[in-house]
Amino acid sequence: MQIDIKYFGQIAEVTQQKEESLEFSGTLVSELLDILYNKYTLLKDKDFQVAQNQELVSIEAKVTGTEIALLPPFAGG
Amino acid sequence: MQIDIKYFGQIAEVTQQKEESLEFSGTLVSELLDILYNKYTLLKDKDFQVAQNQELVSIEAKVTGTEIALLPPFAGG
Amino acid sequence: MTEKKHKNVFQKGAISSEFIGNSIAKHQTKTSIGAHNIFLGQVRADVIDDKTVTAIEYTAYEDMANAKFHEIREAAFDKFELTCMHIYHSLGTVKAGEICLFVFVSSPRRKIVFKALEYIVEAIKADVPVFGKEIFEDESHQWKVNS
Amino acid sequence: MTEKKHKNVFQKGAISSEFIGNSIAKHQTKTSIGAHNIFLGQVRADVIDDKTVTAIEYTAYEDMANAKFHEIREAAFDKFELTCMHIYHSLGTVKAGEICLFVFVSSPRRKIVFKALEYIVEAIKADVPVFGKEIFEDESHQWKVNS
Repeated sequence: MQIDIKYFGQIAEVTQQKEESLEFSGTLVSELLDILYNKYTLLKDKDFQVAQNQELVSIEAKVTGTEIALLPPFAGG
Repeated sequence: MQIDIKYFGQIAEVTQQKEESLEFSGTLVSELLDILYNKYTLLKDKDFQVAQNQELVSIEAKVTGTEIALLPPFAGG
Repeated sequence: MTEKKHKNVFQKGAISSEFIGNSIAKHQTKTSIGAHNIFLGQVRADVIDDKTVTAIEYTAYEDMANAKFHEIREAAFDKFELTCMHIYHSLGTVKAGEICLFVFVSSPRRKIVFKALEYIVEAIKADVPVFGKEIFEDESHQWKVNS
Repeated sequence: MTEKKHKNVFQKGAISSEFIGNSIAKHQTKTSIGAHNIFLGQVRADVIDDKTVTAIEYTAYEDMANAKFHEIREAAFDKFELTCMHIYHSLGTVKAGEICLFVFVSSPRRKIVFKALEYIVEAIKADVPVFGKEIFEDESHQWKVNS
């Protein structure tokens, strides 16, 4: 399936883009991350959480095909 | 000795003046209050604290001759 | 007799929103500040026995009150790591909906301002000799008591 | 894809003291209010390895952030007896000394506003996907992390 991935803050610095679409044939968020780690080698050093459909999910969650976002530490306020 | 007494808020309503000087020959705040209760009969029904020289004192305190104030409940803010 | 030697916290009448805005603006040169916390007391149009409060008329034992405000300020600076602190209280008539108390604390860190502000406001309510006459529409009144 | 359906909390650039003053003024018609509590987050000119922060550049996952702000607002109204609540956060560049977060709660009673404001500010810091790039004088940067 086609997955839209958004990158923010220091994660977008690593990926050098704010979003992209990827063709994904796996099941879990962790598998999607493996693809991204492979593509962006610096990503492994970064601290981030994953949101799916605007809710934080664990890497064991299933990818449902909705929007995925990689969120670095929050710094609001 | 000559005592300056200040009245505030609803206490000043009862005494109908904001301050006065009284000749006082006693020792304790409670004795001074007895004089005032005698002079202002409605004062007994009122809730107030006594400050001497701008500090709250008990009615068992000695009158030192500095300023006495009768303070109704505080309502700041 | 104690000399009036402390900063005067009292303002005649209501505290305006422009005054508060200006006070905030003045802190923008203090770049070690990370968090401000502001308390505003506003006069409520309480309904008591079918009559509505239209204003509070504030009086105070001013010298003692300013001394108490000073004590509260010193204690708060001792207890909390504050960059600055400002307190203003109205005297005279403040209409319902208008502001009668403005307390403003600033610190590098947010957790401190929350604790400090509550401490200061509670101390003001408990310890400062300010008196409030609640005026009703029909010009009758009752005396306010802090709870 | 979730539709953008929540109130937009974000403002471009710093939050001005005039804006805050006006916001306070608008509450003077709400005469059931007795207490306001305002939190302001201000950008600190922190010195890190001899370099001074001159500004923070804020970005956010805006749709999710507005949804989170909405959740925080609903939870606060459930927990606390509030008359009103307003939250504004900056996006883009906010210079040191300028204000990037404005949270405003009002209630008939003061004890409630203290609890509510702290609850809301802590929830914003913890749960809202906002990102801050601290810009130094030499145009280098580091990424801010809430503590």
